[in-house]
Amino acid sequence: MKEIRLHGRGGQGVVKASQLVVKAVVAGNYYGQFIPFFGVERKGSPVFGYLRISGHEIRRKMQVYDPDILVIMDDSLITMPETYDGLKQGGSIIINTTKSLEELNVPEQTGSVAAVDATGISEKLFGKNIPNTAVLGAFAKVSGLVDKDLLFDEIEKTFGAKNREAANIAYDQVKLIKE
Amino acid sequence: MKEIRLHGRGGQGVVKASQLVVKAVVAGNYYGQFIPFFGVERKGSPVFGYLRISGHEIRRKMQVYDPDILVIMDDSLITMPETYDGLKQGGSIIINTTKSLEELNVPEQTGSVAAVDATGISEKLFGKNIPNTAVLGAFAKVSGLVDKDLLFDEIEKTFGAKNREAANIAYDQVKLIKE
Amino acid sequence: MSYIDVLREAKDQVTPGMSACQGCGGELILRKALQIAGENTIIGIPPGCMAGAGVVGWNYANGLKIPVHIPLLDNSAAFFSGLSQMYQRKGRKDTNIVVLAGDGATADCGFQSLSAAAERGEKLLYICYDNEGYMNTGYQRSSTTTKGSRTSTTPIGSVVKGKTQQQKYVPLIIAMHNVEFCATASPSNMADFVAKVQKGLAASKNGFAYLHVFSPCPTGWGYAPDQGIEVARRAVKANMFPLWEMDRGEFKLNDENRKPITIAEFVKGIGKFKALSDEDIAAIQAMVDHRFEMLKRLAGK
Amino acid sequence: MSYIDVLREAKDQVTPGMSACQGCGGELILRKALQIAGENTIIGIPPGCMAGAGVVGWNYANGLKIPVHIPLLDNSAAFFSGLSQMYQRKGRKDTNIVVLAGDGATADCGFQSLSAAAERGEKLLYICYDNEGYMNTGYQRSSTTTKGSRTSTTPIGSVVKGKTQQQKYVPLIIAMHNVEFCATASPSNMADFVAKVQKGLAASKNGFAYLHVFSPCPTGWGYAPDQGIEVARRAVKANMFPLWEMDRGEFKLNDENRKPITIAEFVKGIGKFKALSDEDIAAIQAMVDHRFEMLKRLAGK
Amino acid sequence: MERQHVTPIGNDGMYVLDTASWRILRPVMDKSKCVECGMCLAYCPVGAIIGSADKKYTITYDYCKGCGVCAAECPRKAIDMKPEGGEK
Amino acid sequence: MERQHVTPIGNDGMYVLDTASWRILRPVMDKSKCVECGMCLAYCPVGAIIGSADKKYTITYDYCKGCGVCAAECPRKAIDMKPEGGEK
Amino acid sequence: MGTKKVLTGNYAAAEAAALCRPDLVAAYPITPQSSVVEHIAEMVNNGDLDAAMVQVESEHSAMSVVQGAAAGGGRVFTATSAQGLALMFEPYFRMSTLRLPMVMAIATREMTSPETVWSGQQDAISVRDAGWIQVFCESNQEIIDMVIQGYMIAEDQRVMIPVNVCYDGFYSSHLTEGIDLPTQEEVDQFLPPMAPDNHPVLDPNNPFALDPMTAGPLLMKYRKNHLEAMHRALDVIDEVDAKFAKAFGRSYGGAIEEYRCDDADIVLVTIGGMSGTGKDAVDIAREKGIKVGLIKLRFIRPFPAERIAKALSGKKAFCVIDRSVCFGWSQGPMYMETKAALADTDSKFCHFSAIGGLGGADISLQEMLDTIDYLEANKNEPGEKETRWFLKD
Amino acid sequence: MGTKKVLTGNYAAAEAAALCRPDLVAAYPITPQSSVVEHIAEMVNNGDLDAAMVQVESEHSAMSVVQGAAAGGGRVFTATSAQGLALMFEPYFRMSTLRLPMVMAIATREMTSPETVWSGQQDAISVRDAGWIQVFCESNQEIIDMVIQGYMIAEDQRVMIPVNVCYDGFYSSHLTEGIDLPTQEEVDQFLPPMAPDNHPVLDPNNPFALDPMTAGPLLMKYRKNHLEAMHRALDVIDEVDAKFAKAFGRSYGGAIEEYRCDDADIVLVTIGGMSGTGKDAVDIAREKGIKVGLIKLRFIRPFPAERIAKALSGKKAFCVIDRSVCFGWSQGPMYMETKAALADTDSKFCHFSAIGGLGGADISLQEMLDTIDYLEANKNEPGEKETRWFLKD
Ligand SMILES: Cc1ncc(C[n+]2csc(CCOP(=O)(O)OP(=O)(O)O)c2C)c(N)n1
Ligand SMILES: Cc1ncc(C[n+]2csc(CCOP(=O)(O)OP(=O)(O)O)c2C)c(N)n1
Ligand code: SF4
Ligand code: SF4
Ligand code: SF4
Ligand code: SF4
Ligand code: SF4
Ligand code: SF4
Ligand SMILES: [Mg+2]
Ligand SMILES: [Mg+2]
Repeated sequence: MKEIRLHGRGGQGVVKASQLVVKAVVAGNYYGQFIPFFGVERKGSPVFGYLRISGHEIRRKMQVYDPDILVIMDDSLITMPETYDGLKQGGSIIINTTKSLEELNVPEQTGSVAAVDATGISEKLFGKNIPNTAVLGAFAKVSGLVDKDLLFDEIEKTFGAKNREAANIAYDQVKLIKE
Repeated sequence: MKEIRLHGRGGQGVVKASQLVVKAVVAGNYYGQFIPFFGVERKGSPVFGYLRISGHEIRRKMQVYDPDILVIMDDSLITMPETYDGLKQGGSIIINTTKSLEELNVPEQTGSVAAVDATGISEKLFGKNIPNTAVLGAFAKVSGLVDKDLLFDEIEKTFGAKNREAANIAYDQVKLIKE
Repeated sequence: MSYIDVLREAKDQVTPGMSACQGCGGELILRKALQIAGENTIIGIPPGCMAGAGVVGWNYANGLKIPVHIPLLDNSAAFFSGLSQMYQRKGRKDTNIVVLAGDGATADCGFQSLSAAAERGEKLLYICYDNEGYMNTGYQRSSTTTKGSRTSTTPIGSVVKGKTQQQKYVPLIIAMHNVEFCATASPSNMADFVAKVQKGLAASKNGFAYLHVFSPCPTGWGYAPDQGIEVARRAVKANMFPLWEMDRGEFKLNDENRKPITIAEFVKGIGKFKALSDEDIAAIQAMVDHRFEMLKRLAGK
Repeated sequence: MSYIDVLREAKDQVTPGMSACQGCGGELILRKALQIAGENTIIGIPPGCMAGAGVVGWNYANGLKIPVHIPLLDNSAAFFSGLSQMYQRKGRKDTNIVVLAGDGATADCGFQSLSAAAERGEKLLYICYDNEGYMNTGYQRSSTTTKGSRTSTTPIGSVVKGKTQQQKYVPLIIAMHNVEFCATASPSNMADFVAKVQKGLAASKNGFAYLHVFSPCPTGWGYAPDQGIEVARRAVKANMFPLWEMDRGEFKLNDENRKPITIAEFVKGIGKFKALSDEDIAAIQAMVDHRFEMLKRLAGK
Repeated sequence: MERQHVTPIGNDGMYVLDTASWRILRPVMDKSKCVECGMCLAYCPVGAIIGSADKKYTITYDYCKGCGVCAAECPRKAIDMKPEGGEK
Repeated sequence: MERQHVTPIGNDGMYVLDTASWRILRPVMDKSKCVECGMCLAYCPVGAIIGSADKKYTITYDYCKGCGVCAAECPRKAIDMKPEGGEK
Repeated sequence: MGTKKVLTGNYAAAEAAALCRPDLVAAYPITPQSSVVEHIAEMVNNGDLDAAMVQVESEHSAMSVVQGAAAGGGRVFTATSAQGLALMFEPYFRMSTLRLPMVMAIATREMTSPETVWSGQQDAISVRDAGWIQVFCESNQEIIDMVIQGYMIAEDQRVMIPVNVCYDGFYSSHLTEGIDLPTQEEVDQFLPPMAPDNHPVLDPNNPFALDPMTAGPLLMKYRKNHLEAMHRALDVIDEVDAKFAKAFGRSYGGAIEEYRCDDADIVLVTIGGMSGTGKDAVDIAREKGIKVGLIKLRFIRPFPAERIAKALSGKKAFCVIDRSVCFGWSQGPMYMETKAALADTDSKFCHFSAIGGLGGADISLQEMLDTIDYLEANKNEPGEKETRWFLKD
Repeated sequence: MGTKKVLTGNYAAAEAAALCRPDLVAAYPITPQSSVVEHIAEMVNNGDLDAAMVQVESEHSAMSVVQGAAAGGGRVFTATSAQGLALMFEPYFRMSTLRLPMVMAIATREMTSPETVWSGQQDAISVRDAGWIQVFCESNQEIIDMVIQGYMIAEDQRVMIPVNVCYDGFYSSHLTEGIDLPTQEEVDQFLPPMAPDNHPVLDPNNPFALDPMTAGPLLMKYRKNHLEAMHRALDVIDEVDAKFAKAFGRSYGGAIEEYRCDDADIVLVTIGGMSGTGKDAVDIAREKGIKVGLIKLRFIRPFPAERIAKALSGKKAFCVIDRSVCFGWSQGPMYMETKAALADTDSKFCHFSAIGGLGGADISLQEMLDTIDYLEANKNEPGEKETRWFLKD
């Protein structure tokens, strides 16, 4: 079982994105689970979510304490201590950013860091910052936990072809800035 | 301890009368208890109540099943089987009536029957049928369970002098039609 | 058919012997309303004098001849919304769904439920018999109780004498709810009452219909049982209880009452008003005048 | 002092950074009302966007500078009745007791509590910010939602399109409650708004005061955040939200609006109205015209 | 299992109070004064006054509570409230 | 025992959200067009516009959410919404 | 010494509440409670009681109005029954969890359906898990004394939990008997005015947010505090009982009362007004040579588990008589909880639940005696026996 | 076989309710339940569900509207949480005691105060003595299956009691996972339409008075019937579970589920979503050689006392983990009731209450593991240990 924690802000589509991953995972006959964590659900407030992907039934209904992967949809969140908290030794980070590795100030135990300018992609394609589908594209490429086509199909079903494009672009653009 | 059941109809003042007895009994340093029994509290509906008088603390909070005394404020109630029900062997009945003993059809086990025309007294004095204080007068005389003066003081305090008069008249007029 | 013909011919749906007091206005309203509604009716009567007087019945002794339920004091309109919806769904839209509730159930404890059912436009006729108090529990104050009235929760004390607020005027409040039909009625004006029950039942097939009926109560108010109709008549004449209706938004005064009697005349001989001060009477008069003026304006007069 | 002077000089009582959306009408209403009420104020904000946006605060992080409590969704008026009574009793009658509640807390879940407090004449100012829906829980329908609106419980489906009922018009309903002061206000008409908050606060020293404020919501309604004041202005101009007040029984139209714009003009560009049919628009127009006519009559015009 | 919470409707098992016994005064109609207007029927709270098809009105005494409303409301004063005697 | 259910008031421990970070567009006032009518102050939902005693109006950016209401409502079009740059 | 008076249970509650000098009373009429409100209204309108009286439109508002007044620093009172208690459940729960002290009288009544207005303890019992302290009274004297003690317990800084003073509808609320009514001076001496800073009071002079959003970990601490305060209340109850005894010469034994238990083999456990009948039954059975005692449950929240276990330890048999049911257990609720209190006992009891007196039905001496006989006959056969229903036919 | 879908717990509840072909749905939005109502509204407005949808102004009316519709012969549904459940308490109590069958989903939430909108089971638990059947679900699949089973249980003539299908707010209501959604045909085959004369229906064609005033002795019989029906429901629950297994290939073990209990020395007792975490903990501890099992309480009304006693018999130690508190017991409510279920057991357990996950707090695997370790370490020391609070700091 892989445990993933997602970070974003209200309005960036963390929940929808995670649900798409679960759909794709289930479509691929794996097991997936997503639990959003609510402080306030209001625009701009930090939002967390816990995503689990496994070959076996996922029984635990609890928060993720030591994520294997962090997905960060908004790099302004990295100043909050919660954001990097608990990352597993050698765990990976997938982040929507244009910052350099240095600026990201990732924790010691970090294994790999993959960066994608999802905001840029989103603003280019949609004229606003809804980076979630682009981040999913990066996630599909880097994590290897979900079948790309299944996930992109789900994206298209829910958000339309343009978002598939966003995911595709991110899939191609995402870069490992630390390995 | 003596147990008394009172019968009347909504509007005839069964509850108030019984409370006066308790007051008089307590003023005489005895113990008294009254529990009204409610079906509907509406005018004309049958009303019951349970009165206990004792030299000792009365602890039981329950209905009276085998009354020592029945007080009946309205002789139209005698056709209801409940009215005479459970009277103790040799128990007494105090009833507001002008009927003959025969017409009253009292149960076998009855010891004594005291009759008073409380309705008549009430209608004469007040122009309406509120027989309760007159019945109390008869009760004071016949039962011997409450000090006449204390009871009549309570009547006067609550209902005024005219009602004391009603009680007094009844005290004088009540007749044992069965001994 | 004249209203007398209606009342003579239609069957009484209520037990012949119920325990409402002699001369009870509520009993009159109940019997007449149900005569008009007839057999194809389901009625709800929440806790209150009419339910308490045996109409909803006792286990194994029922006081009505038509289906009846005693909802909670606070949910009549909601419960019967659900029931009405089921009758719409069953395609039995001809069945009358009627609530007959006291002012306590209507204006106080069940007011939110009522307001919401009115807003949703539920298809039912809600009749409030307003005896201005919680009679069934021993005449406590309700929000419709007239200022200065003696009730058992607003007794005439040495410091405070009776109710301190003016009455809440529910019919006009409900009329502001976009309902199909809303009207006041008084048993003293029986032709008008019969017509309004009929209109209300008809309107309830299209939406929410509300009828607010003056319901004199000899026991609580303290007047002789034979005077109930007269008391009601005086209430109408004094504009204490003006008669009007609102049909899909159009207000109409049923009686312009060009020569109203005064509140002082209205309250005479009614026990609950016996401690009214002159200021109380003036205050009620002012409220009544103001309200009538408002009604006239609404009716475009 | 002109209203601008008032707003410029009075201290903001709210946290500078609260999480209401960009351009939220509720935030504007909250800040301005509390600026006017000032420091000697206790405020209740029941569950809803304003409470949810951090104003009532978090444990150990409070969003206001004056004492605040978040009552239940359904008991604001009752809770603050009790509090007001205590302040009367303490002889601190100068303290402003204010409730600021959404339309859900006001017109729906807390309506009975509100109606009863109005009836009792409790000394407080109750302000409803009406964004026509339960925004805090995700924009579900409320009874004040305009007919045809898209909400998350009245979605635009293939069979049913949006809300099926007309809105419940709470201010006029409350005005029928014998209250001291009752008025509508819109943030687009800020001078009027400021004056009414001031009048409402003053009236709350003598009895119940109620202010119903149009509260545009870009997030729920679907319009650009900078358009809120313009939307509110159009609502006033279309008589969708007429401005009036009632002071101890006397109605006054604050703006006779001799050249109203149409509902069709009002709804343009507002997302929640995008599925309105022509019939819907006509129905709203008819309701609005009728209501305005009624208000004019009440104001003696 | 017996059906709960339900009381059948109909004359069988109907709740009927003997309200005639409440009566202290008895309404007596003077047919000669009566103009058959039906007001007494309209206002009797108990429904104790019945009208025949030819609009003759009759007081029935089985449940009449003796409130006196009919007498008070009769425009012709055709109804008198008389103390209840032995008759019924 | 620590007092429960209570959060102190005051700048200490106040709940403050960095709403400036929401801003995508930034209101910029052109003083030369401004007639000091105060409308922007009256309509800013955030209270981000302050007025001095001599009625000069200034936009403060610490919490301005960038909604654009001030720009839309300025009768002189003296406020422009410009994309947020690096400056703050 | 107070004054001898003859009062109903409801008047007793009203008089006692008045003696505690409440700032505000808000209540809504309901049978069998109504005369509590009525009598208070009478005292207020006659100037005998200086309190604000708010005539609300429902019990939901009754509890909300007193909540607001308490949050404004007031000592408050209300009373209700059955449907009214159910209708106020939401603010009722909040009152206790806000830790605002007050006393509310409950003239207990059966819950509808079936439609009823009569006695039964289902109302108070069904809401026992909403955070209030609940005490059940046997006599009108106890009602008076517990209303007065109730304020002292509720307002104790170690407790700060509101108190329900429960008594049987009709069988107590409408029962008239003689009582000793403390004088105002006596009560003033016993019960100090509420300290101004007793709990958080909404006030611009000392501004704060009352009950803002609270995250789980902190909320859990509040709950733990609440449970601990409930537990501490067991001691406070005893203390107050002792203080009261000193001031008024009457005491009740704290959370439970034991009657002739010392040498008993078998025990009746009762609650509320039936306890008096039970004591009479015990005396009668004792005369027949049956070694029976009685435990009267007085406080059921906090549940005096240790004291019950101790009182029953070494006994052979017991029966708990409930005037309510525990849905889903085929038993009475106090019986079920009594069993929970005995988890670690070494005794092997014969035991069973008895249920009686619902919806106004009587609990008679005869039923008590029959139950004692049955206990006596089976006392040496440990294990749970079938639930006994006091049905009349 | 149904269709594979990925749904939140709330959508699962809504989809399942729709499959049961309700005549009427009335509900009021509240976090975390709102998306149940929203999704149903969506289905209705899109013509996918032929049901009346009544947009009420409060939960009190929600329960009242469905009550009226049920009294009109309809199959009805609603859903709520916390404050909403509290507000509807009066008609809620009446629904069960009127014996009108229905299913209501509860996305459980902590009760205010402290002010909260997050998870916790206090809401449903605090009203467990109001006559409803209550089942708690672990997974979204179980939510679907129990809504469907719920109607069958509720409408069974031997039962006729409405059913609460409870699941954890957020931790289930907002949890997304894959489920198998039965098709309409499958559900139609499994669950027949409600028989027209299933319960008393207000109808002029067959007039009667519904729920007239009922005197005590008769009322007591009704209550006894209710308790007996609750007891019978234990069998019906098993039957329906078996039928469901046959139709859909999934079964849950009836009122409780036992997990690796057979040879266990120590047992965790859990309820709701935490059970899955508990099972993971059991597996981990088993690998360390600890003989631990788990009992998942599924139905808590009726309380499966016999089955619990049997499942625990012979064990050495157990801990019941509650996501709510029992005020006045310093313990969790299911722990308290479990003790009551063990009144006549011969075993001497080491046992204690654990309380966690209030107000949105997490119940973590680590806490489960620590609890198992503690049980294991103390299993040979019988008696009640101190309540364990899963506090974070
Ligand atoms: C929630 C609730 N509170 C209180 C009651 C008690 N109660 C029963 S009837 C009634 C008064 C009803 O007054 P109204 O509706 O005016 O009818 P009336 O008795 O005057 O005919 C009250 C308060 C109740 N049944 N339910
Ligand atoms: C009894 C109860 N039911 C439901 C809720 C959930 N709830 C919280 S806020 C809210 C909506 C409030 O709407 P409104 O008052 O209009 O405020 P807005 O969010 O629109 O500002 C609801 C339904 C609640 N808190 N209490
Ligand atoms: S108390 Fe009044 S309303 Fe009630 S039955 Fe008697 S007369 Fe009618
Ligand atoms: S949802 Fe609407 S009302 Fe709520 S904070 Fe956002 S803009 Fe304001
Ligand atoms: S009211 Fe008089 S005149 Fe008219 S029908 Fe009756 S008795 Fe005859
Ligand atoms: S006296 Fe009253 S009850 Fe009798 S007939 Fe006349 S109106 Fe009817
Ligand atoms: S609204 Fe425009 S003109 Fe007026 S003060 Fe502001 S910037 Fe100046
Ligand atoms: S953009 Fe919006 S928040 Fe910023 S100053 Fe202008 S009105 Fe205020
Ligand atoms: Mg009334
Ligand atoms: Mg709103």
